[in-house]
Amino acid sequence: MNLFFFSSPPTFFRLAGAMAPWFFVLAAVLAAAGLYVGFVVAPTDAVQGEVYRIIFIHVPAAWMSMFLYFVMACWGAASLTFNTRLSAMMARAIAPTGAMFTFIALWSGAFWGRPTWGTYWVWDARMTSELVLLFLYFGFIALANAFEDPRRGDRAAALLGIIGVVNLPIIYFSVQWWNTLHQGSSVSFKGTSMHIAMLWGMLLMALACWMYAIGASLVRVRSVILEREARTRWVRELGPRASAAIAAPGVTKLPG
Amino acid sequence: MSHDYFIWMSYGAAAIAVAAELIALRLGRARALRRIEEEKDLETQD
Amino acid sequence: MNVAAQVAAMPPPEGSFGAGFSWAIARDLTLALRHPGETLLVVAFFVLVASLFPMGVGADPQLLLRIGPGVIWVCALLAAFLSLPSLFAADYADGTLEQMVLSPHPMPGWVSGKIAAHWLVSGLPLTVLSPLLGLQYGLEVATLAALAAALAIGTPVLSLLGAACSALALGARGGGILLALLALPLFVPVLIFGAGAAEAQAAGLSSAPHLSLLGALAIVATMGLPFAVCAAVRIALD
Amino acid sequence: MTIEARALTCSRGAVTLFREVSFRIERGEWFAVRGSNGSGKTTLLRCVAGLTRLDAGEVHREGNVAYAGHLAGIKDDLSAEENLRGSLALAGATVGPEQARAALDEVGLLRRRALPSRRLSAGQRRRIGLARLMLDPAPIWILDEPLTALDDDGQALFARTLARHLERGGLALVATHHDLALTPARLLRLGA
Repeated sequence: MNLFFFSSPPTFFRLAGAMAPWFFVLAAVLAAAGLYVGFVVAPTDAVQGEVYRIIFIHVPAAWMSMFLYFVMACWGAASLTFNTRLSAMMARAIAPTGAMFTFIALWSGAFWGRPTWGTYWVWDARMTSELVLLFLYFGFIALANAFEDPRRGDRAAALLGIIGVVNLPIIYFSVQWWNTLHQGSSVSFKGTSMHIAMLWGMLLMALACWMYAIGASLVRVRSVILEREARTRWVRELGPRASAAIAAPGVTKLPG
Repeated sequence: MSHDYFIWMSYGAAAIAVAAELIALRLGRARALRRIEEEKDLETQD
Repeated sequence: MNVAAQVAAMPPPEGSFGAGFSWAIARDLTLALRHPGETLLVVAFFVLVASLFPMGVGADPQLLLRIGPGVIWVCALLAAFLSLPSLFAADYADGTLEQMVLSPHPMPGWVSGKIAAHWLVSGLPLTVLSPLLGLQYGLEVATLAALAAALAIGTPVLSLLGAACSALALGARGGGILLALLALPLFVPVLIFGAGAAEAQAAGLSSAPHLSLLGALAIVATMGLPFAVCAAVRIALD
Repeated sequence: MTIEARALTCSRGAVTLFREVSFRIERGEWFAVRGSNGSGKTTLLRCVAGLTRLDAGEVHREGNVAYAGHLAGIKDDLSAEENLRGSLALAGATVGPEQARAALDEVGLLRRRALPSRRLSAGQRRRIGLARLMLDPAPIWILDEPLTALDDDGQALFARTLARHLERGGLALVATHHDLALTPARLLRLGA
């Protein structure tokens, strides 16, 4: 079995196109199940009331934001070590989704914090490092697109991702340390016992987020491949059928 | 006191973010297709 | 013809880490001395911004005492950042960077030399000046010492991280702003431990834990980042 | 001291600049690279020097490389002499002031050696590079359009310098549009 079989862009392009819809379907089903468990099955929290239900979006999004950065850095490292084109494109394709999850985690965190801590924003270790993470994503995306030669952007961004992934734990611990010196008020779930349904809800939502992230990355990597390989023969052979095969109806009618 | 507002704001923003990303994905795909067409035009001009 | 004869008699050159390091540091310092204005500008910026803060937040001595270390650190961070764009860009633009990569001296040598030179003209003057600025904020002697010690340990890390980002951004569109986006988030731990050392001292606690953590950070950065910078320079020239 | 290139392939974006280029330069030989603008001459030289990554193929270099590209690597704020001695120190050569002056004399910059390089003309700056080549002990020269901005006298000087380098057992790969007095061992043509 050739490990690098799927790393040829045309093969991967078709494979990604075939798989992406299924990941979106899975994501929708899992999200529906997760929300049902979260909002209907799971009981009201004794301490926080209904508002704790934000957890079902907040925690999975926060997990995803960190995992995706890690996965992105791994793809980047792979592209630097093996000099494979596709790995770098995957890293590029993951970044915007990761940034989006970081944004959701920050936003839902703020709206969870307001009723529970009385303020939208706390310079809490998690939230601060999440904010820094958002900037790291922005830096990655900006650097990847800052060069005339896309390969150059790929490699520079990959290196930045590696530096960032080494830095992230340091940032987290530094913020935590700094925060504990300033104030000891960090709300945790230690007081309340977690109901099993809550756990299931979070798990289902996390899986839904994973599926969505994979699906979105696959769709995006297809666009990246097309743009990058626009002058190659296989893309041009794809050409006549391209508008039918790749674009959804209505999209090709866009101006331009 | 009702916390619906906060829950709606969280999930609503998440839904909007996901929708925005899906639209961006569509636009990116359209742009990639336009690029291919442009490349083809360049070829024929040569 | 005697030139050729002499060259032919020379042994093939052996590169060494030390030779590359001293070459880079000597040349960058010479160039900095030809234009001392640029170094002074960075220092002036540092002093100016640190002096603006009390005018902005009010001259309440208690408040100044509290925010002093943090403000001075943020100013040092911005000042160190100011001189970053030109760290590799000048060599990249005039072709010297290619010559350095192809020289027989190992890359980490001259890369470290360049970073050391950057620290000598940015981090060191800020460290030396920081007690003066601290006096403006009414900090006590022990706090001033902690602040200067933290800056002495922390600013090299800023130079190292900044050098990596500056090499990554070589030839990129959006120059300075892009560099800010890349470098400033990575500076966060240094800022926290650095400002924390002086604040702990001011609060009557020991600044030693912060300083040791900062020192650990400096060691890790010194061991790892020059190699990242080398990789970034190679990517930039590719 | 040889340089051997096997099946070099390099592309920029979707454009393949050259494919399966192979050659071997022995000591005392020089190869000329010719090709129209945009045919990949510079990229080939950079690949052989080890600056640019190849898509495929490998380069085997025995000995240090002296590379002179479009950018001269000269600092405007330093004088001709400082630039010369600086670039030689970077190349690992220990060169005394007399040797440096002798070389500067040969390229006709002795009287201007203390001027900041920003006050030199383009040709004069090229001549600093020429002086550096004279003193650089690297056996492999990779030169990208070395005759640009040089006058007739300078071009003859370059040809003499190259001849001397080959006599010493050096070798060179030179991209140039000009015909030199010295015939190359082989002409590499790039582009269809």
